[in-house]
Amino acid sequence: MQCSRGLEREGFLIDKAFLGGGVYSLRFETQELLPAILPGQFFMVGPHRWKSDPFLLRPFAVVDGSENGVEFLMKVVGRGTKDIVSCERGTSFRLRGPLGNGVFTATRGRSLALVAGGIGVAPLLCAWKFHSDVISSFVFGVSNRDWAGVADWASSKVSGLTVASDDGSLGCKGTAPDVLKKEGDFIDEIWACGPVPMLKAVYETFGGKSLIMASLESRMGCGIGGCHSCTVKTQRGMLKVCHDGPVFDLSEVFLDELI
Amino acid sequence: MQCSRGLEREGFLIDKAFLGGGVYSLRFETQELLPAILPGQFFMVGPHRWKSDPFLLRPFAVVDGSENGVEFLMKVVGRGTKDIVSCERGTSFRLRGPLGNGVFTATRGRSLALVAGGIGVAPLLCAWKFHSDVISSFVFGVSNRDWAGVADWASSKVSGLTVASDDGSLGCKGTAPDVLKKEGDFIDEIWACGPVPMLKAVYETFGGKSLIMASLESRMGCGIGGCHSCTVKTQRGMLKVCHDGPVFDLSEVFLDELI
Amino acid sequence: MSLSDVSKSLPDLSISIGGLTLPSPLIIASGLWPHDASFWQEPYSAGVGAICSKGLTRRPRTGNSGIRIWETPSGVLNSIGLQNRGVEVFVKEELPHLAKSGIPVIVNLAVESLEETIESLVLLKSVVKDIAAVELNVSCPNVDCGGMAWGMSADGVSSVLGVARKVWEGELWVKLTPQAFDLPAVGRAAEDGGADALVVSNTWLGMAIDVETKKPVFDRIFAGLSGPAVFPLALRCLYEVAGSVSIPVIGCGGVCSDEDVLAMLLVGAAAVEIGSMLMHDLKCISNIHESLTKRMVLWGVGSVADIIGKGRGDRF
Amino acid sequence: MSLSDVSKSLPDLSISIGGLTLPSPLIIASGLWPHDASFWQEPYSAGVGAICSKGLTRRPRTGNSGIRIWETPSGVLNSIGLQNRGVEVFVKEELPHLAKSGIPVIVNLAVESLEETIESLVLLKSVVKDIAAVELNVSCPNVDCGGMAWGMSADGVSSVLGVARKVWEGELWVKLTPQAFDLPAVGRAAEDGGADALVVSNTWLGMAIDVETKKPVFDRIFAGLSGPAVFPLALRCLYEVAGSVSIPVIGCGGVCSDEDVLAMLLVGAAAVEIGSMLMHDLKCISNIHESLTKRMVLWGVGSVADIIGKGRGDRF
Ligand SMILES: Cc1cc2nc3c(=O)[nH]c(=O)nc-3n(C[C@H](O)[C@H](O)[C@H](O)COP(=O)(O)OP(=O)(O)OC[C@H]3O[C@@H](n4cnc5c(N)ncnc54)[C@H](O)[C@@H]3O)c2cc1C
Ligand SMILES: Cc1cc2nc3c(=O)[nH]c(=O)nc-3n(C[C@H](O)[C@H](O)[C@H](O)COP(=O)(O)OP(=O)(O)OC[C@H]3O[C@@H](n4cnc5c(N)ncnc54)[C@H](O)[C@@H]3O)c2cc1C
Ligand SMILES: Cc1cc2nc3c(=O)[nH]c(=O)nc-3n(C[C@H](O)[C@H](O)[C@H](O)COP(=O)(O)O)c2cc1C
Ligand SMILES: Cc1cc2nc3c(=O)[nH]c(=O)nc-3n(C[C@H](O)[C@H](O)[C@H](O)COP(=O)(O)O)c2cc1C
Ligand code: FES
Ligand code: FES
Repeated sequence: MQCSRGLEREGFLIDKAFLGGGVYSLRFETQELLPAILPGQFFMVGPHRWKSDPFLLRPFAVVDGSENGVEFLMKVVGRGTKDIVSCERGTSFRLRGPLGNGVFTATRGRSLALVAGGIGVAPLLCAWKFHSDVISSFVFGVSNRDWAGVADWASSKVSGLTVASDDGSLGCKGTAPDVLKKEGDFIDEIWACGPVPMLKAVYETFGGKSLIMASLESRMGCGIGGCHSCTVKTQRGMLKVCHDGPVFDLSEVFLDELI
Repeated sequence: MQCSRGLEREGFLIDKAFLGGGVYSLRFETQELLPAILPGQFFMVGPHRWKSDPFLLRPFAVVDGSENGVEFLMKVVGRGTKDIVSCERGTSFRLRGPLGNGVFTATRGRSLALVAGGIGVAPLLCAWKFHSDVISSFVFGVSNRDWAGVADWASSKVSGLTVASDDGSLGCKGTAPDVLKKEGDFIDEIWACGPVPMLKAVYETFGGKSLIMASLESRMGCGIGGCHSCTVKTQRGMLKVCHDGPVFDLSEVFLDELI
Repeated sequence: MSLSDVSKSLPDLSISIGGLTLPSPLIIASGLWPHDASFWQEPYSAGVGAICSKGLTRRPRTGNSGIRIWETPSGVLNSIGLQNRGVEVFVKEELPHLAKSGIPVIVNLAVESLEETIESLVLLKSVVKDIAAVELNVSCPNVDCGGMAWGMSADGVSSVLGVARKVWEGELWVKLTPQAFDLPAVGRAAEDGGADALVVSNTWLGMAIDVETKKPVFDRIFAGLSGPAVFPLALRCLYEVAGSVSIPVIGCGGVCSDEDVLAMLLVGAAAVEIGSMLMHDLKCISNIHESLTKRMVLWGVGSVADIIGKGRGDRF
Repeated sequence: MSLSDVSKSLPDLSISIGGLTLPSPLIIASGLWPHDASFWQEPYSAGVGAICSKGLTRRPRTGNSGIRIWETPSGVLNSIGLQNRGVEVFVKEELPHLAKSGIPVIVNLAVESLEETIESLVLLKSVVKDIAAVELNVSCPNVDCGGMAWGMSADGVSSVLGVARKVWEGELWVKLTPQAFDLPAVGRAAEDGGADALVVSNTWLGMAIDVETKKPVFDRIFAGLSGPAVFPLALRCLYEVAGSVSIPVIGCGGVCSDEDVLAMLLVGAAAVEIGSMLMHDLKCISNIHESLTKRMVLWGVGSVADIIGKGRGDRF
């Protein structure tokens, strides 16, 4: 997280594509240059027309970034995301970022697998872009066929993506950790992002054997480590997802306390 | 004001034209049929995307109405009007109206003149449409050339409109009441709408001689006579602009108490 | 928390408050709705459980001078000053038409002096059959002649109920003011004094400056804040009072949606009053009624009573 | 009101509060800004008059469990629970870096017990040269171990100042809680106890229910409301206190724009603190500073002092 030039800048929505399942891909362009973005980093995002209601910006992981642009994958879940995806192209946004110091970092010579659940695929797509050479498998688990569009879109970016669905209506049948287990021989390290139950399943299946680095979610206020809103309980105390994460070693995190 | 079918309905912005001087003409279309609209009546207006901030709808006089549409003239003065004129065509709005029981009503055989100041021209354009046969003159006073577009637009609707500007940069030089005085022989009745100083000038010039019916403004909450927000002090007590007006006999109104 | 699991038939939205049964828990709060029978019918009556009158005083009041309403972030400041035609005119000229609508009429009575309160209640007694309940407003922050004082303390409210309960035998509600320091204590005093229900609560004292004129917006400087902005505060007050008394408590303050209504029911409200939101949307009550019904079906909850107080959690 | 008419040269935004001079009246409120020197510099420092530390306690605190922040209409509920590393770590590891920034550091000290307060102040004394002022937080509604109690009454605040003023000779501010019944009385008690300035005020006690889970959102049920929603309430409190004491009063609560700052100055604030708005816009202070300067030029006002208290009007 670099802040000398400031993290708060204006961006314009330049592209919006509906991928099905309530998920959109959104691309923004900035006039000011963006600092280099690392996989796992995120932005706090909101249109300028949000004055005081909605009041808080919303955090979204970077899928892809460049010097003057950034792409997100956004699932509509509440009023904020609903309003964001209703914006026309050209709408002016606040883009605060890139945020997060705990990122996905590959270590030479270690085998690496990625496991995503639902919209958790977003930061892992970024991780893939950086580290595809060392990643042996990438499993993307979804609930059902509603996700077909997102899965196709992700497959177009990730060669050899394994799609799995709970009901078997898309890709292999089974949860992402189950499928990864079937796929894999011994894996040194797993990068994960998805709903808490999935993270727990990953930890139960691979914990102890593999190092599991997971990108966590939490409700956020500032995104810069100022307000202490976004903490998770870990062996090292209450850590801030925005500042100490969002990527954590799962063995340090009290999984039952995740909200 | 008719409420059996309900006053609250949805309308879509179908046309928006910038006329200069911060003034827009806005046209809305409704699916449900509108009741007949009388000159002086108004609507409370706000886009559906206003959830709680802005919270209050804004009142605007009807310029022209039909069974399934209504037209307003809107001057941008604050956050509400700024946001409304920024809406794209197709935006869904709340349209509460037509509101107001005190309207402009012509009496057979009486000479009638109209005098408007600035955006106060809006309800008088509607009055002209209904009663042009009995109106002998219509003076539209503005501050300066910024209003040229609005004046042209109004002239295209009102044959024989006299435009006056304070600095003489548009039409005749002088205030609207001054110009009306020069124009007119004896006038039985004057219909006026504009800023309070103009109303006072009209009253000073013609009060006692002519009946002056003026459309007043006031901050409003409900628009239906429920909240008592919009009162003006009159000889008959505190009357509600939304329910007893907006058109009042100026001789009844305590002009110095108008806000 | 367990909500009783019932059949998927249409849920029952009727509620009871003391001896009163209302067809819906959604009540129009005082000061928002015209005393004009044409608004006491379809389409506005859909989903409405009762309507509170404008705050009435013994004698007519002209209300405050100057600006009376001002928008704030997600809220509204008002300084109406209880403009009303007085209890006598209400009883003779207005109530008969309103009562004919079939919508239960809650008479909001602003408590000025004890004498005037007694006089007003005596006048109302003559038309008790047309009145579902009297709601004593001990809260109005706009009036300096005692209106504020009564609701600020348990003692004040006890005095008011001491006289009111003797004269008025019908349903009697007390609408508290959030400016009171110890709201639960004031609520208990009202309960002890014989109130049938409490309304929690009224507007919050605020103010505004007009930066253009560099002056306070309101002639009386302070004004009452209402609307969505105050919802989290009102919910907290409701939670506190509902946990401290055993009579029904009616939530009021910032309610805008079925979620807000449910939140208030879950922390213990027997019903809710909706005020400012009606300025935003005249039909909000019927919309809320509809979505509330849908959600109850979804939850498999057969009656409002099954929700009340089921989401209080434990304080510490 | 007459604002003195001065030349059109750039206005002076510096202000003084007791013995302290700040380059701007815009202070970052406690609990919003990282103790991370990289944020105590350009571009964030532009327009900033001072920064309040996160609320510190004698010993480290882990803060509250569960959800800590929740959006409400134009507001934010928070239940952080004073997570901080304790005064000792602050003094040794954090303050030296922050002080080097040149931005005046206001140390926000959460008053738990009187003993801990004394101990903390003794520790801070050793670094008094790096501290512009200590701000005693007698307001935090999230802590049940006394933090609430002190600020609720004049007596509580008197006790705190009784011990604090003996130990701490530097600038001493008291940040009041709006939950107090008689804020002017509490303010006067602080003034009598030797406070150099008052901050009016902190968050407002509210709560939220998550309708999906049918439970209170926060583990501690109640949480503090801040943000634009509370501005009209904070302005009223400020007006009342500023009219009751003769020491400087700093406004705090919901400030988002230069208009809000001006409103607070006009009713009597010597400066303002800005908190939640920083979550909305990290650069809001420099934006406000710019528009404030422009408006002062427009008004022909040469210094902030010429605005303070000039818009109070008369109450009744
Ligand atoms: C580091 C990080 C990265 C994320 N990346 C993505 C992503 O790439 N794509 C995506 O679709 N979503 C992502 N999320 C989740 C996303 O931030 C929430 O879905 C979104 O904030 C919900 O906002 P809303 O207004 O629609 O929902 P509402 O429920 O109406 O939100 C109300 C409030 O809750 C907060 N909130 C609600 N749910 C969450 C949540 N799960 N996490 C954090 N805050 C929440 C909002 O910020 C807001 O303050 C990420 C979250 C975090 C913390
Ligand atoms: C009966 C009536 C008819 C009107 N007709 C027109 C018209 O045809 N065209 C037009 O441009 N304007 C008209 N106005 C004025 C218009 O309503 C205000 O300019 C508008 O509400 C300002 O809103 P804002 O949010 O932009 O300003 P802000 O100052 O940000 O408004 C804040 C609040 O003040 C209220 N308000 C501000 N100024 C006024 C005002 N002068 N009158 C009433 N409320 C005000 C708003 O409703 C809002 O609640 C009319 C007003 C009334 C009462
Ligand atoms: C314009 C207006 C007028 C009001 N008049 C009264 C009144 O006469 N008597 C009363 O008890 N409450 C009055 N209130 C308070 C409301 O009944 C309600 O208690 C308060 O506004 C909070 O609810 P809300 O946020 O849903 O509006 C008034 C409120 C408004 C906005
Ligand atoms: C996330 C958060 C944390 C806060 N922490 C503290 C604190 O530690 N000490 C304190 O005195 N006030 C604290 N506050 C209160 C703010 O300093 C400020 O008084 C309050 O939020 C009102 O101002 P605002 O509306 O500008 O935010 C906190 C507020 C928020 C939102
Ligand atoms: S969001 Fe403010 S500290 Fe993480
Ligand atoms: S605006 Fe409510 S009575 Fe006129």
